[in-house]
Amino acid sequence: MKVIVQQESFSPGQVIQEFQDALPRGKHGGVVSFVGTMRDFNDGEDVVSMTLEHYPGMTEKHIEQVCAEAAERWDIVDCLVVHRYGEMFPNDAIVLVAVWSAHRANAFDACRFIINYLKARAPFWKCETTTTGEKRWVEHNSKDPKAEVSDLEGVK
Amino acid sequence: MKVIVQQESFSPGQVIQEFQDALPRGKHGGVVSFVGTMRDFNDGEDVVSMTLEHYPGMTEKHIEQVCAEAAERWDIVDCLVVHRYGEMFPNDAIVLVAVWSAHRANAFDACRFIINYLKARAPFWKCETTTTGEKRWVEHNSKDPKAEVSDLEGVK
Amino acid sequence: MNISIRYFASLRDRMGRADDALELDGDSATVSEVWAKVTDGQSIPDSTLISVNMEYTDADAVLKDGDELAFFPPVTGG
Amino acid sequence: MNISIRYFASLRDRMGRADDALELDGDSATVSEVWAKVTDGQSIPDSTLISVNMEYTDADAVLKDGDELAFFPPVTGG
Repeated sequence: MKVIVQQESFSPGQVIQEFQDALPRGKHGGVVSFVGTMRDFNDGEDVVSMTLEHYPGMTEKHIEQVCAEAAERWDIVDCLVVHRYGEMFPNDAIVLVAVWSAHRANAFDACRFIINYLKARAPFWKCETTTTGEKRWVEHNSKDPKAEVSDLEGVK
Repeated sequence: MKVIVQQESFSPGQVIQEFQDALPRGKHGGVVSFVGTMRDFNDGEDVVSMTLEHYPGMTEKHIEQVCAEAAERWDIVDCLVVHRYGEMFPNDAIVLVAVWSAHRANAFDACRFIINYLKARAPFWKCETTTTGEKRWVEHNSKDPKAEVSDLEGVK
Repeated sequence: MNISIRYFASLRDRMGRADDALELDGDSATVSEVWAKVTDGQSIPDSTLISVNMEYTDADAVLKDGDELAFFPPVTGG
Repeated sequence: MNISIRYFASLRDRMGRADDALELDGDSATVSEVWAKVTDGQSIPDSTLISVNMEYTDADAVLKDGDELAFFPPVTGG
């Protein structure tokens, strides 16, 4: 289990491959991953950059808790989470969650659980800069908070 | 929607990135992917290589049907499937399913649906070569066929 | 009428060949009849999958001139 | 007793500062009491999240000497 919170940009495919190369051979049959990408518009306005603030220490701690909870609920081989903070630009990868398991159903369930609970619990805050130079805090992750909640319940 | 059945090895991360770079910008918030990897043992014996036979034409057709069905059921932006045939070696990626969507719940559901139905329907047959040189056809994809079936039902 | 037949994987190994080209009298035949023809009267083994023109079908399906019929074991891709 | 307080994101902007160090009389205080102290008697705005020593908690939680308290808006990571 590895949780990385970093400022630098990263290549999801490369990070997954490197982690996988270090896993014990032959135990997993596959990997399910989710990669969240920065969009270039939100609420109808063009966004030129985004700054992600976090709470150093608490952020890592809560992502690790979510991963540990996933590992308790599902039989998985390993999991990896990378999450950026600081300034980023459209099409940058913001977050990666990857789960390896012997049976893919467990990897799907655990990956979905981790990204859902990470979004609900890990202390990160997005601040967007629009083309007019305005900076604004993103108040909610989803325009449809009910959809998020039902998605969370779906994996409980 | 793109379905590639090829003999050559491929790097899942690179293929995903290239496909994503060509997508219309800003429409998707993330990508869910499944990568199935060749193991180096099966049924208690070491496997040195594997040859995947397929039915050219029918294989592509059925993967495309599964993708089209997923796109009908869930609101997704795009999907990509790469599946190898021919000879491959431990740790090689055998199959990649990647689904982009605005809301991640749809990407998770569609990705899971595609890999489950691909495994159930697409005409591929695995033949393993063990360390003793013996070649043997893999008779079933899972040691627990019931688990596969219930997983299929789960996404219906 | 003419039917082409393909065998895959372990079933091809058992048949000892990858395909057959069959010329049949009359203008229709079922999959079962064709299988009996190419195996000297045997019935189709359990769990054999059947396709006609690359779509799954069953042993009762009726074939027409020019069809591509295929027999194969359970698929194990992915 | 001594309590350190941290503010994040839009809440930090509203407070006009990122942290406070508070020295309180007595050996316990609730989160609500501390908030009232740093905001001249206001109550905690709706939807504000609270953590003590990096674990989520609520406004009734009792603080002890050396605790790190934090206030922040709903999280928007991922």
